[in-house]
Amino acid sequence: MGLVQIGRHDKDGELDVITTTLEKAVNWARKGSLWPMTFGLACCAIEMIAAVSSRYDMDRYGAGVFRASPRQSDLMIVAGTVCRRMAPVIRKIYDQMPEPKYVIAMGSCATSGNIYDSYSVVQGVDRFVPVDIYVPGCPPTPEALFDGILKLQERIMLKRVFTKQPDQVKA
Amino acid sequence: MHPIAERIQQKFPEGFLKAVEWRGDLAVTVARQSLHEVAKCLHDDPDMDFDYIVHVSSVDWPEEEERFEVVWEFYSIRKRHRIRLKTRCSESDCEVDSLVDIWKGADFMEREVYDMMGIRFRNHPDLRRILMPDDYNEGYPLRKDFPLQGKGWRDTFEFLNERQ
Amino acid sequence: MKVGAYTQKLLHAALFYEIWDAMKVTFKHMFHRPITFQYPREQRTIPDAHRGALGLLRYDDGAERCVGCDLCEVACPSHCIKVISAEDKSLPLQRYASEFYIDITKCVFCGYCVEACPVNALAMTKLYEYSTHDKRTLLFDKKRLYEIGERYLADAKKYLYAHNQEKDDQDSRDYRYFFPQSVQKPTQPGPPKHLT
Amino acid sequence: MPLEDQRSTVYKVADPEHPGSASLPTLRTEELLLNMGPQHPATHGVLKVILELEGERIVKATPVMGFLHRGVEKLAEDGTYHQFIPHTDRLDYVCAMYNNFAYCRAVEKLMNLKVPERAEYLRTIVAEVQRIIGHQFWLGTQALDIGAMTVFFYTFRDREILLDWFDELCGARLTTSWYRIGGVERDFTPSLVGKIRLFLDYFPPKIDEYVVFLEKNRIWLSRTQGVAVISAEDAVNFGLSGPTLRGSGVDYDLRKYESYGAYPKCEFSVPVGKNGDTYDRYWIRILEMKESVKIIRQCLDQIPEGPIMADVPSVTLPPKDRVFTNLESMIQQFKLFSQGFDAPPGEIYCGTEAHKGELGFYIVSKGGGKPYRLKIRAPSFIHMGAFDHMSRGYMIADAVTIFGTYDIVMGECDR
Amino acid sequence: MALKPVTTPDIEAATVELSIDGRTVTAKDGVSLYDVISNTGKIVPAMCYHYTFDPFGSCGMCLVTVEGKKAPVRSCTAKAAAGMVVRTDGDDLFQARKKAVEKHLSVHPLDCPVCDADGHCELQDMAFQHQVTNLANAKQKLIPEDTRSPVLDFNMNRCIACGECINVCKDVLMIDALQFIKKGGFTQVVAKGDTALACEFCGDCLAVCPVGAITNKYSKYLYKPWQLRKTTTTCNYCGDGCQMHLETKDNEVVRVTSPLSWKNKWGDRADTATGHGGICVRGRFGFQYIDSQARLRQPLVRRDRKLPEGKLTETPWLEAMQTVVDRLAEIKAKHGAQAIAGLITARCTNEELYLFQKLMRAVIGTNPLTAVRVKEAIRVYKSQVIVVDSAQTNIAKLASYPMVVTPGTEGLFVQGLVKSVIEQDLIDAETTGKHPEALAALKRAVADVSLETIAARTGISVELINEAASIFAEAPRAIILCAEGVVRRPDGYQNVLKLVDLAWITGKLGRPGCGVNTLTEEVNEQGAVDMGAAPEFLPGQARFDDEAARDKFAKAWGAALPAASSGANLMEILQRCRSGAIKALYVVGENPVATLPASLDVRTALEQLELLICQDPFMTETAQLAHIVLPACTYAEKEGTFTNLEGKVLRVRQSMDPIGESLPDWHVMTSLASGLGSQFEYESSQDIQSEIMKLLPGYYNLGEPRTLSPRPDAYLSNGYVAEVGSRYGVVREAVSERNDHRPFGLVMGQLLYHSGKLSTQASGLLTIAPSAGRLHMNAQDMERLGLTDETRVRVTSEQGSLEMGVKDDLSVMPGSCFFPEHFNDPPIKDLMPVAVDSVTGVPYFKFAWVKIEPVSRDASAHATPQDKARDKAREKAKDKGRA
Repeated sequence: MGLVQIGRHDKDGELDVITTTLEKAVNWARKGSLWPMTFGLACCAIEMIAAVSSRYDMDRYGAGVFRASPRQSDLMIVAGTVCRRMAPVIRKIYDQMPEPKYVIAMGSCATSGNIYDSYSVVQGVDRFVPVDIYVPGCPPTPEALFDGILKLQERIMLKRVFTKQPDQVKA
Repeated sequence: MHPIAERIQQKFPEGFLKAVEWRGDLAVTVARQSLHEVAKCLHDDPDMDFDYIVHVSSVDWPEEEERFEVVWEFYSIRKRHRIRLKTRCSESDCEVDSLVDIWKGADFMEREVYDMMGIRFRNHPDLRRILMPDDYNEGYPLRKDFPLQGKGWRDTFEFLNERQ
Repeated sequence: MKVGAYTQKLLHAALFYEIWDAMKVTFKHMFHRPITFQYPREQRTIPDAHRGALGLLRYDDGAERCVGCDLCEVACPSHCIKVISAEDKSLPLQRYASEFYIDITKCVFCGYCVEACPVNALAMTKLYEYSTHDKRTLLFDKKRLYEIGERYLADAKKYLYAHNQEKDDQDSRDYRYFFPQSVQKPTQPGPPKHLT
Repeated sequence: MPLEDQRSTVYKVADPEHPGSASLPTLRTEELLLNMGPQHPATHGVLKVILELEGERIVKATPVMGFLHRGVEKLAEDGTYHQFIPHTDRLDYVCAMYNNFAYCRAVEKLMNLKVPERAEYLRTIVAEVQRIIGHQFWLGTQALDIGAMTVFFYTFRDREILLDWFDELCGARLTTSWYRIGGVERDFTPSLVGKIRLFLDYFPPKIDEYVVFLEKNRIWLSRTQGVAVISAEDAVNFGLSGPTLRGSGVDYDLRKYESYGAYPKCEFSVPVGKNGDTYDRYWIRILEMKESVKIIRQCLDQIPEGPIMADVPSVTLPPKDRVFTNLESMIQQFKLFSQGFDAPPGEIYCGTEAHKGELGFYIVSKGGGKPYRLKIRAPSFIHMGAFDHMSRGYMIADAVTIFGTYDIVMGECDR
Repeated sequence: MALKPVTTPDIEAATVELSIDGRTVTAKDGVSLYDVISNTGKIVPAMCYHYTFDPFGSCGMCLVTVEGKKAPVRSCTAKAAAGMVVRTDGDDLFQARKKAVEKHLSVHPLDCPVCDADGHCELQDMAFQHQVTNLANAKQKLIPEDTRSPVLDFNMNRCIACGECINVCKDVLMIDALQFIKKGGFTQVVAKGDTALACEFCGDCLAVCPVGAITNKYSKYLYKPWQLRKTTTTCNYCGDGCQMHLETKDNEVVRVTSPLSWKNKWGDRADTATGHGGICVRGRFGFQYIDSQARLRQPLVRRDRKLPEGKLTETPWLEAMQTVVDRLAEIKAKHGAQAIAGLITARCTNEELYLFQKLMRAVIGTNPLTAVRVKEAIRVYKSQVIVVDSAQTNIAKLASYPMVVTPGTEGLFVQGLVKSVIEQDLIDAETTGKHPEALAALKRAVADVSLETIAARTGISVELINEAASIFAEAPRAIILCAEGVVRRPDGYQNVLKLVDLAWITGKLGRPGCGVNTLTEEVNEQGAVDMGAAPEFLPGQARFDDEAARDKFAKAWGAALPAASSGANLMEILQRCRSGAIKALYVVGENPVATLPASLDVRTALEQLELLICQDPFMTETAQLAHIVLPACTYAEKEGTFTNLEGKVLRVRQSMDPIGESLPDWHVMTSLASGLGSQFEYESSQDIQSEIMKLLPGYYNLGEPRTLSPRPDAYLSNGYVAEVGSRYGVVREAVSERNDHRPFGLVMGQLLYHSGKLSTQASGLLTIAPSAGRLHMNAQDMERLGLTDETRVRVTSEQGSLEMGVKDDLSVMPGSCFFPEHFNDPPIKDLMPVAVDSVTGVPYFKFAWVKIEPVSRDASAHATPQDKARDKAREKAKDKGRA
């Protein structure tokens, strides 16, 4: 075991303090209509499905409309083990998503490869896709996922809209 | 000896190598050459009637000369008995007969054995990698000499550079 | 087929009978209490046995329970624990964990480490709301683990009771293990209870 | 035949009765190659299928798997027997308890371990609860895929009750790791028993509720009846198992054939279909849920008092309170966690009837604390082997039904 | 002391038959029953048994039933007798053994979690195997830990009183430093006399301890056995090439273990069959240098040596290599290949030595050099031992004939032996008969030698010389192990030849089991010679001027070899450096600045160079002068082979990743060669190995000793007759003569706890034998001069004088003093006169006559605290380096 391995595109250390009223409004609109991609990979996907089902109802955060097409969604919840064979697919989907787009690495596997320290598992989705929020858990309960979404919304409120993000990966 | 093993020995005196019964499981090892005919007999002989294929697997014994052991497990739904059929092959000549023509279910299972252990199956209709990509070139992951963490494939993302 | 049956089928088809049939069930639900719970405002009561984030515990007198035996490290199926133990120079027989890391991003929350711990120094808590944008905060070090342990002490104890790791009675709570018996401590009030 | 050669079929426009037509140029019609997945909402994870279409009809379907290949069998060789239990949770993640069960049974067979009777009952109860969850999940998602969305909400509502119950039992909703080699981790508390009894009363009417949405639903009927038909002979030859096989009329159920756990002490029937189509399998699953309720109820009535872990010091862990006070138990604890138990050399196969089919573990031991080779006979993987056979001649839209009919979970399929 | 009968079964006893579990077994009468049973492949559990010494019978586990005896007997102490019917299995025995385990457990503390042996503990295994559960409450011993020894901690709470540590120390190593003592109602193991442990610190007691009662201080609490990755490799401290296990955790060496361990009691003993399997203090406790902070982690390049900005700066490998290549090429172009020289240490593997000489010869076109050194002998516990030395060494204590000679007269003593053999007519007629004229010449040569003179000068009586000679001549097998004491003295080469003479006339030359052996200091000196990393040899010990061999290698390497006469040894290299003939020097692992005395002007010689490349794991004194410093790996980080002094090729295995950016030497040399335009296509050391195998067929004969048959014929034919006369003719006077002004013989030599410069980087060995910079003297002498441990002395030789502390040392004889050569603080080497052997060109500088006088009290009062503070600071720095 090493220390936490920071992936290539870990977003950290950015300065996002300046907010204006207009920015707030735009951000508010953005955070209130996060449309996630259906992107279940493994176990976490089951909890993600549970999160949209009747008991938890993710729609309450404006994030319940799961879109099957990357062109219509802003949030990719990477839920499950990212195998190397799947990596190009994920990247391709990410590239197709319109800006602004957000990525949640849900669960241990997407964060760091988890227990699967084997020949075929990518040790964290942040190696090839920038990640905004890491949700720990194996799998995280739907509440934990909501916590992640709320944290993401908080972060969206802090984003700068009219200046370029320094860390934005050019697609 | 188990009656099934006895029967196989009677029918294939050269092909039969040994039979082991442990924890109630019968395992019969046969010579590689007579594998297919023994399997055919297991399937067709009404006394055996092994119509159900349970799994195909392989074991790697790197210290031994005949390094790979291919394992088939069959079940008879009507007679409710089980048998494990095994055969050995060496690394230089790791090819055994495919049993897809007898049990269609062996198709994917044998492909998996090929993918994971590199054992080829003669007369298999579509012997390609199944779990690893077709262009995977690091070797066969389940061999004992293959490192658990692989040989670097999992951390190479050449597609990241393609677009830029 | 009889004419009556045939007409009935035709009628059903024309009137979308099966849809009304199903709608009946749906309508009934209008009078049920809604089952959705409002997450940030309402919290689900999390059962005592829940396997959440890990924390390190102390004895009641504030001493660290962990003796750095590395058993959690070997029990962990995902190798996410790292214990570096050292000798306490003032008490030569006391081994303690000078550093303790849990890479929670690799944790599978199986609870084996708790099961393995011979002093019940580790316990799982009900903490699950620690999503973050900075992956590094998910490497729990010794300080953070003790913080969690202190903050969620009640949860942790309940977890230990629920999973039969510790008995929920006064007698068991009184136990105090010294690993090993420290002989250099002059003020030690005799061997612990279970040894006498 | 390599894939490239199969992509196009050459049709000769030649009439044998018309002399001279042989010299006409051949007309070539390309078949449409459709990649379905790996990111597709109905593929239940990450499965890719290359469909060869002639118009709307599937001529050939080639499943491409391995997008979730995690190297579990290799990882098993790296850890002790005990450490593999969390891996089994994540094989078929919808139904972790049953995987635990199958694995622990296999290791117990290897170690020749007898599980106490109470533990057998507990295991059976929880396994059947898991079967209900599995079938509910299947029903919800299959209906969703086919277009009946309401059922999804209903099944998931009821599923949550059971998941909460699991959470209370072992601390996790999905990845349970509750079974142990030689028993179970934790006994039922009175509250758990009360909750499950309440559920047993609550649940059967709910099954009827689900059925109301589907049994007369014309869309459901037309999309399931006569779709994905496989004959009994073929099904056996392909090695299918579980409801997928029983739908074709073969009553192969290891709970009856090689009875284990507390099943021999319970009365239940194994529903068997006739036509071998998706509709029959749907009914089998519905009926199995009802049977499960029956089994759980019987078990709860019969369950004896007693220990929940076998007491074999060389294999099973000591009770934790003994570890604190007793040197021998501490030694046992340290030996078992650091080196694992010493398995005898040999090999075993042990199959268990999970809700998808026969989940088997083939373990080769060379002695020592780690499996030398561990092979998982995953029903999903074997069912995918029949996908091509079963989908030929159906429409593209049916492909979704055919995935669904197996109740495929990629974690188990790719391992 | 021989090993036990199991391993050396040729004891004389009648063969008897007995039945074990229904099987009839033959055994020697009177052999331990346990051994008989274990020879049949059955393992009876036992905790106090070890294969190296006689059974002790304290654990009570090895119970078996013998027919006719009512109670089970302990098989280890029972003797095999004819007609015994023995049963080793059964429930009753299981229960009886279980009781025995329970007995041990009942007084064992509950401290598995903090015990280092946890997971490698025999008591644990036994308790687990016998399924002991639910014992009555344990009693606690509550004994404080004994931490007085610098390396070992004794925790007697955990002791099961098996006595293995005491037995191995007494019977096998014959040091006898431990004993049982009854204190506080419990039997405990303590150092002799209940004092701090003072022994050779080999740590074999630690290795055999079946529980965690003896702990290694350097790795205490740092590990649990299951975390360690164990690599079997070869120790690189000396030419014995002991096998050892390097155990690493997270790329850090945690401890070193040997095949001698309780775990190896049963089963295959192949790896311990020839020796007892232990290792010495250097191997076991001297590993810290491998991952020390002082290791070089990056290549360093100095742009300009003279100017203040000419500091060594960290440079990436690529750039550093480019610089090396460019400048070497430049020098080669300007001054020719002979302007480049190379110097390699024999601590490198065979592959690297081979590659080095190939690089120098085939790519650069010059001839390399290895510093061949020899070192003192280790323990030999076989038959009678004659030890000739000027000090009471550890071997001398064990020898039956310890002969302490006046320093500097070891050669003379050998001469006396030859004379005595001839005088007593102990000559082996068979072998000498073949060469009558040689014998006659020898006889003539020694005719003038008088035993009385020798006796007077060496301080050993004529009778003793005669007795020693007769013992040597009459022994059926005799091995001469000569080491630094002989070789590194003036006339060392002649002395070795005299030893050969001695062996020859007594018929020991070329006979199996006999021979002359030199014990080397660096692990791979034999390999260095075999690989041709010496100016006069090509690989396979082919003479460099042998045309056939030259052709063969030139063809294999695809390059022309330099002229036959172009080789240079160390002294010549230095000479040529000074004269400017050599412009560039490539030094691999050697440190001439610190190892050679200042009078040789190594520093000035090296400062003349245009390019000095130093490749070393550490920043040595030489490296500080270098233009380019390349970080090399230690043996723990690379693959390869060593050849020990028996000629056995031993594997070295990589046990950890290289520290920092350091690279294995072969890797550096390969890229250097490629940079210089040669295609060396080696991807691993295996590739080099296969090339060596191609060129030297059979070299890697699966580690079998290479049969080396000395040929007396060849030795005697080449002008022997002419040469021998001069050898014995005049006993040359020592370089500096003893006189009243300088009455003390100062000897510089090795400590048991150190080896060369390398071990001074190992904090463990420094704790045992710190660099105090003190002169070792006999207590008598010290008393006579009025010296105490506190005082400082001035040591004056012809070359100069130095001030240093003193220390009493029982092993030093009156009239001599000793200084460990590992430390150069104060620079004691500068006191030594240097003599260069005329034949081999090897410098001798390890002996001098000196005057010792106490420094005045004021000065010492001044110096001592300062000195102490400095030592302390250094210790601290070393410790920090370790952390």
